[in-house]
Amino acid sequence: GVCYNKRQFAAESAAQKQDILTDLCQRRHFISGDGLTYTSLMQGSHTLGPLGVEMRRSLVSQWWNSVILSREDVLPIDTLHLLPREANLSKSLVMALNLEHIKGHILNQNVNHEQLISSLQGPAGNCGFLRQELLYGALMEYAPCLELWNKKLPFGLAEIGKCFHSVPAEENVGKNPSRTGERMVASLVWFSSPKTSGQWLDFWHRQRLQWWQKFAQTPSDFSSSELQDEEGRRNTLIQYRFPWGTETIEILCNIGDSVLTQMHSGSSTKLQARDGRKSVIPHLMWVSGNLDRGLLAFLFDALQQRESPPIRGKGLRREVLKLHPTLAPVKVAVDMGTGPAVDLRLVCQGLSAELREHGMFIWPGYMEGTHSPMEQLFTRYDEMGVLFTVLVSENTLENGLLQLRNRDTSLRETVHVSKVTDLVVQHITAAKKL
Amino acid sequence: GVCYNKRQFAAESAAQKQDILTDLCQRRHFISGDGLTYTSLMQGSHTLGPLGVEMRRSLVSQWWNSVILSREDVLPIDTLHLLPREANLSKSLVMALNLEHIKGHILNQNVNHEQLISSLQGPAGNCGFLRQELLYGALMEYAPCLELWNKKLPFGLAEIGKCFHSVPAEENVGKNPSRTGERMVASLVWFSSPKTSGQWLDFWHRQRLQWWQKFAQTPSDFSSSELQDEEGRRNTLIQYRFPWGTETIEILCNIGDSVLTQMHSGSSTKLQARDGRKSVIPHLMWVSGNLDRGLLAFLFDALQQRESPPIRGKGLRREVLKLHPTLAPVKVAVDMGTGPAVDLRLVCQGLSAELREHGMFIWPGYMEGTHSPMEQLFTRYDEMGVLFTVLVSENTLENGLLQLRNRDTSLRETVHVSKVTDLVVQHITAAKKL
Amino acid sequence: DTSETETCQRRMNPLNIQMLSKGLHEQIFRGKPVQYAEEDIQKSISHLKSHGLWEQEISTVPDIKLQLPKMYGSNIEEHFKILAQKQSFPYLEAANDLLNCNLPAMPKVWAWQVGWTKYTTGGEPEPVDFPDERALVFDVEVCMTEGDRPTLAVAVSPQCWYSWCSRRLIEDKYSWSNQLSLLDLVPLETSVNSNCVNKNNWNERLVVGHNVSFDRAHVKEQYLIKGSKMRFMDTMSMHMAISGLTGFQRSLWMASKYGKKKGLQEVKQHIKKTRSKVDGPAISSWDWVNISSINNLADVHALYVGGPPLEKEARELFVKGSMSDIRTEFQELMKYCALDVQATHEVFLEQFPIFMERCPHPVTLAGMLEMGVPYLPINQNWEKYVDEAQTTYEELQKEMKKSLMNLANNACQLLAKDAYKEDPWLWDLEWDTHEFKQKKVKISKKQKDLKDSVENVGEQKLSELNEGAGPPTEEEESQPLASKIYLENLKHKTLPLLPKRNQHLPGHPGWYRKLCPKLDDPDWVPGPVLISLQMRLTPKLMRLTWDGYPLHYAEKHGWGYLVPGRTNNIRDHQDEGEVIQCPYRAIENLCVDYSKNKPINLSVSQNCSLEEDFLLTDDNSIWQKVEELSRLEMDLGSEVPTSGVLSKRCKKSLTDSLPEYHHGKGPCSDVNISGCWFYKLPHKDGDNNNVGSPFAKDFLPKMEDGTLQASIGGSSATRALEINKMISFWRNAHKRISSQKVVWLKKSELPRLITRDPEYEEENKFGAILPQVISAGTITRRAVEPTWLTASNARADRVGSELKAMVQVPPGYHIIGADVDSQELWIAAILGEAHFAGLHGCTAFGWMTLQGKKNCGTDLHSKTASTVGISREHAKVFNYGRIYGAGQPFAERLLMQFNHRLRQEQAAEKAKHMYAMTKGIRRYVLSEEGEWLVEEIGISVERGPENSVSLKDVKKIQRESLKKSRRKWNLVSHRIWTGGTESEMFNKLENIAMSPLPRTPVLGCCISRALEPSAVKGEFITSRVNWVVQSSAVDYLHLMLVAMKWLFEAYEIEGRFCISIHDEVRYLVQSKDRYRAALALQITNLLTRCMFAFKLGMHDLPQSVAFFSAVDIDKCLRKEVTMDCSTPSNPAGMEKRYGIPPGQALDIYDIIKITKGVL
Repeated sequence: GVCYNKRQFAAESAAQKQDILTDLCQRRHFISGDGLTYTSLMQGSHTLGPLGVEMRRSLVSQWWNSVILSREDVLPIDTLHLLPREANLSKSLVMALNLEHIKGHILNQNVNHEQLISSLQGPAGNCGFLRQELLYGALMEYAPCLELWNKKLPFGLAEIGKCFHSVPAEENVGKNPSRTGERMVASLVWFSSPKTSGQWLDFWHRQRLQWWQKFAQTPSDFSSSELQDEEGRRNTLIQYRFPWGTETIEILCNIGDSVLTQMHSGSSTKLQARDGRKSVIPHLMWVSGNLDRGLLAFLFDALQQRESPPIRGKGLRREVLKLHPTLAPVKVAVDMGTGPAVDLRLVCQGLSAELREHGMFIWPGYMEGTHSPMEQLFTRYDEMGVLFTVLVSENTLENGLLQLRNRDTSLRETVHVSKVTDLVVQHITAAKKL
Repeated sequence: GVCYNKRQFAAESAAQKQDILTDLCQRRHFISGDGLTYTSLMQGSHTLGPLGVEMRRSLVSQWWNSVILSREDVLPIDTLHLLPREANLSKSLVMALNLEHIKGHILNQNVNHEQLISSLQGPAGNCGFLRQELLYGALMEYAPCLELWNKKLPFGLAEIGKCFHSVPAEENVGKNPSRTGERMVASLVWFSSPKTSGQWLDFWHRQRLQWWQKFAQTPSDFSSSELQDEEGRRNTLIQYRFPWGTETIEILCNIGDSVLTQMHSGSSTKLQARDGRKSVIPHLMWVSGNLDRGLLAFLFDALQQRESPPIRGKGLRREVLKLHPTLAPVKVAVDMGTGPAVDLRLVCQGLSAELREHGMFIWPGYMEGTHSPMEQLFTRYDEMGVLFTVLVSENTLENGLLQLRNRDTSLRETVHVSKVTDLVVQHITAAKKL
Repeated sequence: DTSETETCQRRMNPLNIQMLSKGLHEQIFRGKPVQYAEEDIQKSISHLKSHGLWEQEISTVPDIKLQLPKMYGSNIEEHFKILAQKQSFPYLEAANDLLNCNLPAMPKVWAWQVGWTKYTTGGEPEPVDFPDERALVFDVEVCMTEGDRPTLAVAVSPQCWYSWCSRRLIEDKYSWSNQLSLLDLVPLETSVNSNCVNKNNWNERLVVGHNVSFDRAHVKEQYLIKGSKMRFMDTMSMHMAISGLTGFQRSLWMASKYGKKKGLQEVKQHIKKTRSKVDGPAISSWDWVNISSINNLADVHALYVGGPPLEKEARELFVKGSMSDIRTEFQELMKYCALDVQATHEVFLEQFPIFMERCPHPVTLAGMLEMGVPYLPINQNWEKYVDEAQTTYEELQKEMKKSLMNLANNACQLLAKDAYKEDPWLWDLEWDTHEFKQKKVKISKKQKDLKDSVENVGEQKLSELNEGAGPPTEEEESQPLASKIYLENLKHKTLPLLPKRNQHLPGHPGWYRKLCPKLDDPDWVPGPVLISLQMRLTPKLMRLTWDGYPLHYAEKHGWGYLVPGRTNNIRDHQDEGEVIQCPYRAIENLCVDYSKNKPINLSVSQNCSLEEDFLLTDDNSIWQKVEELSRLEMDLGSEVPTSGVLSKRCKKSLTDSLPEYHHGKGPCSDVNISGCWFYKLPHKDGDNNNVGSPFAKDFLPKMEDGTLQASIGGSSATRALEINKMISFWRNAHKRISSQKVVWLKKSELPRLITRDPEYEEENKFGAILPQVISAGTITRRAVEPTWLTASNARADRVGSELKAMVQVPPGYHIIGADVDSQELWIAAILGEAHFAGLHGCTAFGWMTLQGKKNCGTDLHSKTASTVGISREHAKVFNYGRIYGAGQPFAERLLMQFNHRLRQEQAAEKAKHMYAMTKGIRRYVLSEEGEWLVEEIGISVERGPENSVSLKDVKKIQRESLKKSRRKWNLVSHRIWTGGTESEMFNKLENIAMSPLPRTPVLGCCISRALEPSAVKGEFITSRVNWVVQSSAVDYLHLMLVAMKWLFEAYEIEGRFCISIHDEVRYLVQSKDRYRAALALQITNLLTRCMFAFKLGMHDLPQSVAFFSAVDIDKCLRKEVTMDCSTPSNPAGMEKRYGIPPGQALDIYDIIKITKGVL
């Protein structure tokens, strides 16, 4: 019979949710590559599949909207991936060395190993280090942007880009040849007068946490906690409760003004900004989020198991990715039933083009050519998190009516072909208000 | 006297245009950093300032729209920056090495220098190489995406991302510590049946050239030419005529199926795709554009010198960046005149928020607090390529009317406060059709 | 040396209880030796022995040497009398001014000008800074729609009338600042422009008003940190003390006066109840109705003054009208306000002498005046808190909605293949769907042509769509897309077939449609957003089970559950019409699964958590519950518990197969569902009540112990319930909290002490809230206020419950305060002891209160716990309940609520046992008539204490006497409790409550006239008994306030009264004086307790209760100085988020060490 027992479900899910999701993400091309484990996922040793890429694009664009576009006082920047040594915070650096150059260097010099290393690192070696964080870039851009901003406080510099980190050798599993993990980082460095920096930290903390929670099915799985770092600074962590434990997805910290003054030592006038009538060196608040982890968090958040009604006594369990409409990579899948293929295709194509014009990623199911049973199709689309499925049938050619299936309810509604686009657009726009 | 002589202007501009633009780009924060030369610009040893970042965002999003969103058969991908050695085409590789790891490696091993180098490169060294192109990633993703695509041809895989390249030592000037240049590359790998691959190259060639020309003031500065490469393949180059000469900004080439079969050697069934009822190994067509160069191209294309009417006998020459409305980073600047500051500010703020809601980057000139003379303001905005300047004055509080200044005509129009957003949105949307 | 002082200081009483140190005793009781009668000692010992408490281990504490301040008078009572007289003298003088005057004539025309205007008889109205007489009657009116700031005010002194108009009333300016500042308020002691902080010469002045705390909250000077000497006399509070009504009486009163519908029902019930009584006087008394009234000015005026009723219509305009309405009606409204002032004066004239007569002790008046000036300092964190709590609340509510929507969405899939018919919960929802409607139109020729053309396009482009095709040619690219043309044509062709109006979600089940807003709704959002926890389908969507059985709702019986296994209504051809078909097989499977997976020890857990009520607000809510129940019960004398028998309807006609494996409240035979019996969920108020929602807070413990659980979408349902719990506090309180009137002080309005403090920061804000406390708001004369006096302490799972901790001191100040340890228990105990043998610790109850130890199991709660076999936490609830007057039925009901698996009989047995052990057994002292009959007829009766006899014997006498004569004999003189640990205490309480003129034993305050035996006869006994202890607790508080004021003044401790919440007092003091203030508080407690003992004829005090166990020195208001007050809206806690470090909790030894015992 159907098992509605809650405890059993919960016990199972704790252990299996992770496997189910990893499997689903690979099967449905959110994530690419084999042998994924939670370590490899957390370390960023994987690439995203097309659905993952599209979903992260939405995430990036939502971040951009909330941090830059909807505010007046944040400027976008884009800085180099290779930095000088002093720019990196951690000790575990990843050097970038020109192979030809290093060859020449090693072969031509008659030095011992220690000397070799120091010369590699030194200015003679001219090597860059892959950036680990986006902070350095923002510090570099501070002075020119301050000028652009007419020296007024507060303002922020935001950047989204790849960062790199060393992976401890023993954890470097999988096929990735490198011991370096990659991740997409979204960073905001906020410059404010020293006396308001605490308030700004609170402000951004609330903003950021709300942002994460906004797209979640279970907002409370996103939470924040405080952490004192080695230098005694109070950091705020935004975390997500993954099945294997809580992981940090974003860090906010107040880093004072020392990093700025150290970096631009000797030229403190360049750093002076206007706070009302006073001239001050600003305090920095730094927000740094790992969007790849965020993506994983939202995938886990969205995963639901739907217990199908028992058919012939057997209850089937199916997975649905109930991604927030804004994040769902595929908004609509367009499929056709049996009938005059050419005509049906034209309708599908037309509808698909119409929907695309609204900037939505559309799944052209009708192009596949093979007719899978309806239920199989829906199972697949549910796993892909496809919000709506449009079903064009022979009937559509007669009366313009088609079926619009909703991922969340699994119900189909009859809609006129002229209303589909509006309905979908309205749905996605309004869902932001929820 | 005023000099309207065109030839003189041309002669002068050939030499000076480059300097003028470099200077302007730095002054108006399109590009960040000192000591820019055309070499350093071409090599990507600079970072972009906020305006440059915003402009490149527009460029990226236009590319994305035209290649992915408006088509049904292109999937987005996003691949790792660090690749194994075999993934890179050129010999001049940039290795990524973990500093701790290399130290340990060098110190612990009792080997000579040759051995050291080979061990660093070998699988034991486990080092990755920074990607130089995006082709390898697409080849890696081919198999899973083919599956996702139900094995149907043709389809494309598109990616935009950073690529890295070695810079010859003698050219490595400026402050960048690394001998590695960075650039934003937009790549499309197109998989089609062998028999249509030639047609597709033509198709994409047409598409791509049109795309570049669409945003240009002088479309004919963008042109294409053909080039035979070392392996005898016919490549098509899309080029721009920079002041110092013609440079390639995008390459299209037909690379057959060999790269694919070499890479996935031994598993050709995984590569088989459906072409109608046949099963084939697809031929590849590869488009790779350098968006950073493209950005520079559009900046040069947009630079115009405007000779102001002579004031007190002296003709002033001013620069205007007549960037295409789609590419202009700042669509609207909102400024206020003298009057009740609090009320004016509220109007400016409201208007700015309204415009932002349409996804436009707005320059909040009213926040600066200092009142510069109007002409100075416009000079600045023209250099920034700001499409429209909104001027809110005391008058606006009375009757809701404000001044809307157009960059291209440098004329001011009186507009009601309720119409501004629509007007601007309409202007930009319509400009895309031009 | 120390041990020597110890021994010479140590004093023990004959019962081995450590008494006050020698030095202290000499100072307070003036060296009078304490003597005990041997008989009393023996009586006590044997009593203690009988309860197993004699020769138990006892503990002592170090003795205390402390030089107390010099006291007045010849004994402690005189001391307090003198203090209070001194303190209240100037105000009494001022009151006398008002009592002995004839008010001047009311002005005919009111001046339209900003600020105060003075009207002298004969003279012109003249603007003044403020009325400067020492006594005023005063009333403020507020235009509610324009924010909570005073609009106009009227005052009258014995000499002149005054009026006040706000700037906002007179100057019709477009925009005003939203923040409330001192300039918006009514000045009563300073001129508008003077810097009020520098004023030093504050005078003792008196303001009289009805509900005067409201008026006070609009007076400028009251917000200054250093308090003025103005005091407020509230005619409403005095009315409560004289003639107040209990909550229940109030509704009865309303019913009898105005025939209010709800009240009337209660009256009917009440009458029915009193009639059904067999014993005792059958006539219920309604006399009290005529000597009391509810609290509003009109009714109070009618009661004390009489005459034509007051006009109150104008009031509406202040509540609903706009400022311009008020401007138009200005003269009228001024007059209305002035008439109120006049009426208040008239009431005061009548009331004050009665009050002084009924509450004769000067401490009462002085205490009430002090209670009337509470002050809560706040800072910028207040706004932060309100913001954060509201955001957290909204976020959580969103989350709850999301999870409910999820459940609804997921349930939709049951529509496929009618699967819902097999769902144990959802089978009875509305599953019908609407078909999509389309117009049927014949295709005209034109359209047919169109269709053809459309098809043509299709033909033409056929080749293009062939698989494996190459790219479009250049020519093709330049043309519009074929598909677009085709689509547009199709739209054009079929659009006319579409009905004009959009159908609402065709294809969705009915219940789902109702949860979704219509598309044309301007606030449309997708999905079933209208769902809420309160809806009837929600428990079903959550698939709730009770002990494994699916929940079901029956119209007649509310929520219950279905138990499968019934056979008599399956395939019953005859009754098919009546039987509701349900998927009983699915339900059977469900239950089988459940019992398979059932954890073994799901049975009764002793530690199952307490019902919310009891944790949230300690004793207060217990009393409310007791009072509620007492309305439904007989009086506390009833021996037979009203057993909650099932309604007969439910029980009869169930002759057929009853489930053997389940017993519960039912089954209800009139619910005829195929294959199932319907049982009701247990209701906290008894089985005749229907459960309206299984999410009521009484079910929270059942959810925690797994009896009630959600069985699908596990996490969303559970999460929704969790969130519901989390937001409950803020949902109820946020309106009250965010509308607290906050007045921010400008830098110039703050004393230098603050602005020069190193911690002072320019951008921080400082201000105050004046809680509108009715200083005697209940018949026990306890203070009443809806927000601060009822606020619970911070709880980790309640949004916004950190409220109290948001009262935070400005730099340079501290809050000191303490809770009176077990105040009510001690008062009750000492009353019993005085009654029994006059020794501290002489009753078992008293001994346990003084000496009982948790770890020996000899404290009160542990003892009850072991007696009944329940947890100590539960026992606490029973103990308080009993002291508040709750009877056995209360205990019975509570027992069943804590453990719903307990059968009625078991619960009754347990309750009976508990009461016999504690309260004891009722026995009857015969009247002279009775004794005569016993003698005369020669009945043998068993005699107990006070010669009492048992109920059985009384009945025997009755029977025998009836045989002799038809005459109705009055056999019983009075009833007593015997044999229990608390019998003596209850005898004393009843003794006081039943006496002709009940007065509190310490300050001699009379009970409200509306509860005097002559007015109510045998009614409202629970309230009356409770009054003895509660009202004495108020005496306790008043004594403390008077003592504290004396010590603050005498020793120049800079500080003021802050707030008193039940048994807790808080003072705002300058940091430099905080330890001296703490010492003062300790001395205050010592003197107050001694005063109690003294008045009860015991000239001594146990050392263990002499001092507060701790005085808290803190920077905010909280239960304990180390409490972090973390809640969902304050996850980081007080220190991290608000920068408030833990305070100090000091006992008397710490304080003496720090202060060296010097004030």
